Amino acid sequence: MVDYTYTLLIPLIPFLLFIFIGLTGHKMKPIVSGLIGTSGLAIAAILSYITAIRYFWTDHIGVIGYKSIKAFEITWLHLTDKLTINIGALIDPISVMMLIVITTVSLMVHIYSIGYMKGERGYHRFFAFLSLFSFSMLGLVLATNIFQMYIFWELVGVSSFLLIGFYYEKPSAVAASKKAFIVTRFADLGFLIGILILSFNTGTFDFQLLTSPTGPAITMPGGAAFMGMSVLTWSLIFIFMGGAGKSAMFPLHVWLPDAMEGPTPVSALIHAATMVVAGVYLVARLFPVYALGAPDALTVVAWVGGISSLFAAIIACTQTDIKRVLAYSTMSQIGYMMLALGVSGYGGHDGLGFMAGNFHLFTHAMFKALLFLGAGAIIHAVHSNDMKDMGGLRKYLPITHATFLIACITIAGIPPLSGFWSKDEIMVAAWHHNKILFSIEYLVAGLTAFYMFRLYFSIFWGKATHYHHTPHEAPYVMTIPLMILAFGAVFAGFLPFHALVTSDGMPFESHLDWSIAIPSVLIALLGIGGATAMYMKANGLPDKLAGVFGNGYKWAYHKFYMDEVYLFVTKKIIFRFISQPVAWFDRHIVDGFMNLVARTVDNTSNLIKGFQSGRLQQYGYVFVSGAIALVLIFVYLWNF
Amino acid sequence: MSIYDFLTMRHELILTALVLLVLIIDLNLKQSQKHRIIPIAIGLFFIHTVVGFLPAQTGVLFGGMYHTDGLTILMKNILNVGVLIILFQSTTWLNKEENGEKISEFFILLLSTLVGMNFMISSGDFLMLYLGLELATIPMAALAAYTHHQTRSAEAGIKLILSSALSSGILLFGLSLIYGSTGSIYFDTVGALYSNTPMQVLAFIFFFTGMAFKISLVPFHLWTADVYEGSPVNVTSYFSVISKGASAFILIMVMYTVFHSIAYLWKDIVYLIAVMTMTIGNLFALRQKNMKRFLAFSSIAQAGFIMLGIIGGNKIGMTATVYFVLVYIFSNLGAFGVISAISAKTGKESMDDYDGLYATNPKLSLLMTLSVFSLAGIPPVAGFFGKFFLFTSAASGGYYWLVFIAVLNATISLYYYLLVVKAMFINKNDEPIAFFNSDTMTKIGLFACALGIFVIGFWSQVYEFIDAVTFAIVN
Amino acid sequence: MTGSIPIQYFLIISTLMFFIGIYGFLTRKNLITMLMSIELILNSVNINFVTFNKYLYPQNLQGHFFTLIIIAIAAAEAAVAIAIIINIYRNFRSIDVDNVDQMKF
Amino acid sequence: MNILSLFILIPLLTIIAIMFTSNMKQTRIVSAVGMGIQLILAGILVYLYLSERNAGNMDAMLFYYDAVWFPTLNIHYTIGVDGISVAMIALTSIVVFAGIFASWMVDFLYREFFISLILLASGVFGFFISLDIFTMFLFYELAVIPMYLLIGLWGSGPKEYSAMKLTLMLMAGSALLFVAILGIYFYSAPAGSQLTFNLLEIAKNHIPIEMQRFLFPFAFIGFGVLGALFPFHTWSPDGHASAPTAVSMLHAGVLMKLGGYGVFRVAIYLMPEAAHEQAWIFLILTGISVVYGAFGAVVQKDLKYINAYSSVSHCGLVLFAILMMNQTAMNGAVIQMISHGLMTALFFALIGMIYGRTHTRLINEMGGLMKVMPFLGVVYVIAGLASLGLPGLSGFVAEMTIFVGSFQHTDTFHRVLTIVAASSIVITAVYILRVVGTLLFGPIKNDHFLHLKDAMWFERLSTLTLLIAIAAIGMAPLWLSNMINFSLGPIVEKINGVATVAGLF
Repeated sequence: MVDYTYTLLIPLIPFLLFIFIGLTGHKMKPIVSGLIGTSGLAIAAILSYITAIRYFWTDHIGVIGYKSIKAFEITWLHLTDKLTINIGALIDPISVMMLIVITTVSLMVHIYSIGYMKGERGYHRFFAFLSLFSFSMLGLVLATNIFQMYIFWELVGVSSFLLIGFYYEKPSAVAASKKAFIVTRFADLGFLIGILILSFNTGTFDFQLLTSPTGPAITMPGGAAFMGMSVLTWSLIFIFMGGAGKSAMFPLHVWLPDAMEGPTPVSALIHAATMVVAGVYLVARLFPVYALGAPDALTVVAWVGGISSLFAAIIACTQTDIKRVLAYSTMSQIGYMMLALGVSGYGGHDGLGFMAGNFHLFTHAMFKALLFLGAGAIIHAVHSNDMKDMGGLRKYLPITHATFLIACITIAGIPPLSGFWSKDEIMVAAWHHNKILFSIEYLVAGLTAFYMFRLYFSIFWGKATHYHHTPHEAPYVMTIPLMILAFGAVFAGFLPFHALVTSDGMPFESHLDWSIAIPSVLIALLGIGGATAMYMKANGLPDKLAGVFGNGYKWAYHKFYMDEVYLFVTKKIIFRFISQPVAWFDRHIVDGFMNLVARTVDNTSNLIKGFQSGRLQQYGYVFVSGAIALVLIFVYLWNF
Repeated sequence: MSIYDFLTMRHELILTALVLLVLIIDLNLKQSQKHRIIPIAIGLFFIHTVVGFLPAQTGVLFGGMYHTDGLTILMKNILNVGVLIILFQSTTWLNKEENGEKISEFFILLLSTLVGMNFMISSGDFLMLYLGLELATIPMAALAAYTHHQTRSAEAGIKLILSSALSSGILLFGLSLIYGSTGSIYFDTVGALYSNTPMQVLAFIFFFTGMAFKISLVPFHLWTADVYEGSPVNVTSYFSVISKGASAFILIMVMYTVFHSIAYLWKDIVYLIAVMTMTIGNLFALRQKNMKRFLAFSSIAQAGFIMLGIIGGNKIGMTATVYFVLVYIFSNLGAFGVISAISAKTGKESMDDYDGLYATNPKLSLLMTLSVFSLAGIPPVAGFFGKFFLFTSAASGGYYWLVFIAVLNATISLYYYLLVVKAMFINKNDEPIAFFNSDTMTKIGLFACALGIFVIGFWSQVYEFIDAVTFAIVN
Repeated sequence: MTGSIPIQYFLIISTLMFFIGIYGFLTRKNLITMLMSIELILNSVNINFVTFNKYLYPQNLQGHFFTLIIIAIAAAEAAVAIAIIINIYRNFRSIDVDNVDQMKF
Repeated sequence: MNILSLFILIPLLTIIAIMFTSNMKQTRIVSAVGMGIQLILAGILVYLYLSERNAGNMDAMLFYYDAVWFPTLNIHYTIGVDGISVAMIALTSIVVFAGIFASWMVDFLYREFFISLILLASGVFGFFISLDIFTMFLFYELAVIPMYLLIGLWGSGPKEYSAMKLTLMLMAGSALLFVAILGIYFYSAPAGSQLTFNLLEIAKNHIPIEMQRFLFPFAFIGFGVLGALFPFHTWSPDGHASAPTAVSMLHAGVLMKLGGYGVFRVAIYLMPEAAHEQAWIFLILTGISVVYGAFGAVVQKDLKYINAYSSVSHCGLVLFAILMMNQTAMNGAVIQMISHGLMTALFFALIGMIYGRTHTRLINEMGGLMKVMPFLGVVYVIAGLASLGLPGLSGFVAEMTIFVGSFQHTDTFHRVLTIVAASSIVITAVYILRVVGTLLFGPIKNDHFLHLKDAMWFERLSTLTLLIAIAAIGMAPLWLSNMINFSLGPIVEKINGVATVAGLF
């Protein structure tokens, strides 16, 4: 056993940074807090790389397969005799991979933000929140048990809330942050219920125990518990609900586009590369349970992923806010990953989908972060989010243009860039599992290429727009992260994922299946071609096309009215039909009853005041009749 | 029977002597010096009170008509203390010009009624009981009509004398039937012979109504409010505290010793009466604005609570009743003391006049607050303990629902007690009662109440002392 | 002698007197008349006591004593009551009971 | 002298000392010092308690002291603490300490204010150390009654109405309680032997089941009224809205906990069979409380009303968890009491401070306060996050323990209710974020807010005390949970040892 206790430091450093910057940040120069945050994260990144190298290579000589290692664990809270919440660090292929993704992207975003956030109010607050987020996310991926994961799950949620609402004076940002938090919170309720069911039936929260093929979860007796599905299936579906919320899967995706109200680096870090893939990570983490214990649940995962990816891709084609396009693209890509997990089996080559999903997660983190950071640089230059305000920017922003192009090609899945490799594996896995899903993915691949290049051309080509001030390239502190990420986006595809990150820890052989890869590349090229035709030079084609699709276009443009549905549910049903009646009921019926009691006492008091008439003889009457009544009652009526 | 045996009657004898002494001294005072009788009378009564606590002879006199034991002596002492406080509190009022000539009458009448109560407490037969009862009632009517230039006072007097005459007529009719059916008026003989024949039940009910009248239980309470309101404040406090307390003492003793054989029956009666008394008393108290009238109804409600001590029929019940009366004396005298101090200085008796009192007279307000809290049964003051023990005794008889009704009534009563607190502390007033200093005697009287309200509850010896002399229903 | 008039006669008389007294108390408006009604009640009680003593328990004298005491007390009561009634007359210029209702509710 | 008696003595001495102060400054300092000592004492108590336990002392109650008070009725002054009471005492001293500083600026009848406040506190302390039901009841009422003056005199809005309503409803609750206590007393010992009020002694005896059936509702509702049990909670919104800051803090933070504490110390502990039989009724009621309070809070406009309804919801959860009657859920209930006590006290403190500046509590009249008062804003956000159960703050620990514990029941009824109760965390998020979003974020609605100052030192001290406690429990809950668990063990054993059938379902 190798000692990985130091991995504890990886989340701990950002946490201490958060406390430090949070408490003392307002006293130091803004730039100092940025530098402190960045350097702290750099250390964490270095530690992560060391861990990865040690885990995958240096400590792994002569052994086949990767075991999961509990680097360290303490008891945080005793719940029942069996259930204990521990806090610890679990080292296994996916967590190490996530460490790399998170620290890399986070470090890039930190560096980038030093430039991007310059002159903003609350500079130190931004870095404090970034550190908080990094801490939570790292804690999440290192979780040794599902409850620890839930804890950090909530923490990333709140960091996301804080960062989306960073510009808290902007009502739209506040609304978006609320929406993000509440929607994911709702999903987390599912997660929690899932945890409750799962932990009650298995008697443990621990991942190692849960995912062990001989563990209590997988060997749990099946049989329909409710609506024809087993307890385990139900619990996993509930848990997946949490994942779907965090990963913005249909229909819990509504918060993600709005979350773009946050500063762009935040979108890059949280809403593209790391937090939103937490759902994928969650499913991957429990993958053996899904695959071996409850394939039904996995089917749900696959379909939700597939539908989300198509749904998002269609919407992405119609949006004009560049960050929203990217947001829908993110949703679509995460759909891919979910689908990959959903179509996967367990062990060996069956686990191709698992590997592909994680692979895509990895590559996606690189190119999507790059896209967002690039978008940030563009927004920084033109002070607008809307692609209608842009055009012809390639002259002004050469570095941004180049890196953005690389990212677009990558996401479109053109070989030999990384996106191609990971996407191809997913296609293969889907092909082996379900042809319908597979064809959806083909369609999405084309759409992806189309909307990305629509975006690209609208920004950098198209009509030459006049700008108030000449846009100029971002400073190096911002462009260097772009270049680094571009490097990652290009070369990440060559990593031997099938040897490193697999469903059962054992490496397997995988080859490129040209019969699937070539059509997919062709479809992508078709999409690119379409986009080129429509958007490279300003022309009337897009409008004509929109006209052809008619209502379809309108629906997609309005995001299939999902926001309106949610608004209806929250405003109309929850506010108008539950909360207001409840409040009214409380004030008028429940409280009214209490007041009524008081008033009745008062009225009775008024009613009987006539007895005290002040007349002596009436007193006599009452006296005598009282006596006689007592006699009547107790001498004649009472049975004794 | 030697002459020394008369020492058994020490309380009554000394009191009678005191009455005569006051009369004689008053005769020898000049017109302008009449007020000097106040310190003399109070001083004498103080001595009497102190002497009352000295070890006393117990025994039976006049062939069983009169008896004393630890309990009766204790009861008399409790009453003495109460009266002493009332006397202290009434000095301001008595010193007023208008009372010039008749100050001594106040003492004579008041102490005469006290003699009557003492005889009642010590009575061993119905004749003595009746004698004491009338002695305690008739001078009271004169006291009620004390300020004879006030129509209200006269009205109070006539209402009291006529209603009490009616009630004692009915009571006497009951007594005559008891005598007719048992052939005796001695408690022990009657108690041994009593059963539930209709005539005896009827006789008991008639007797009970007479006592209920004295304690002002519903529906025999109607005189109470009017008489309380019309009488001078200190007389009212005497009515509401001493007279009521003594009657409660006697009622519980008679119920426990004489009518024990029909206890199952009178428990039902008491149940009914208690519920009505608490409820009606509270309902009326809610709407009162005159402080005296307000306390009159509150004291009716309190009488209802006392019934809970009687209904238990056990030792706790009697101890709790005596204890409660003791606590009640201090609490109610605290409240009446404040009212009398204010009334004597300003003549204001309405609750509205009390608005903003705390700002000008914080000490009086605090005493008033303590008193009403004690009356409401709020810890840590004594009223809480009194009420708790009373309800405990009822619960020990299994009367949980009755206890529940009683506690709910206590909650209602808290409402109007809080109204007083609210008036003093919270309500704003443009012309609050100005600050004033009471004379020393009044202050002593008020302070004694405050002390009693605090000490009696916490000092468990008081309860234990009472418990040592009480008894359960005879079986 | 005791055999000549049955005890019931006395008791009926006394009961009648009792209720007549009560009736009088409840209906007469003059305070003095009300006082007289009270006396009727007390006298009915006296008759009761004497009768019971005489007929049922001739061996003791408790009933007689009680009667004597009641007579005495009734006199005292009447004295005080009349004094107060005089006071009422001074204050109200009337001894009609219905006028005496200043304090109520 | 027994350390526990000091918890009553120090407030009383403080009160006496306050009487001799001559100006506002002295009064404040005396109060602060008195309650500071109390806080330190609480710390010492926790330390002593833990070291006793570590030394292997297995007694149910530590620092036990027993003195006869009323021998004939066998009323004793019996005190002693277990882990639960220690935790509650610590909570109380923290909240009271913070409350003193939150009311630093009270200038109207200041002496009386602090006296009443500390009197209230001493009632609460007395309640938590009592093992004799009589003294427990005494302290209970003692704690309730100063509320009337505190709200009526120093409150705002329809304060007289609210004060009266609160006092009367709570007293009506204690009327029910009274009956229960007397009933328990008369069945506290086998026939023929000396009756007792001592909790531990009564627990050894078995109250006949018919009596339990009769008395349990009295005891439960009696305490439940104070614990804001639906539908007896309506004193809470009005009372809290009208009460001055420190009083709201103490009331919601501590006094409402008396309800929950009493429910399991007296009602369930002494009458377990009836508790099992009737639990379903009250589970439904408390389940309603939880969700209903949360929904009620969603549309309120007044900050205090929002918090009051949220208290209904959270305190409902306490009773809910207690009724689950297993160790984990009850442990959660106790943690929830502490957590909610701290949280809600913090909320009320902040609301008071904000109100003191803006002179309005209507959220739609405010906005963007984060910019002008960042300290208060940040603390408010943290309090909000604690309230909606963010990990790392105390609310999460409590809620999770409750939900996991409640879910240990295998039957559908309990599970469905658990899920219903758990759904309140979403609604909580809705109203908390609504407040935070409207109040602190967004543009500033009123120009005059621009001149407002951030928190003063005493306000910072007050809020930080609470905040640190919240974070401490939230981050390292194990010691607290273990402390409570240890003491819950025998209680739960007693409750479930005689379990017949769990409810109707």
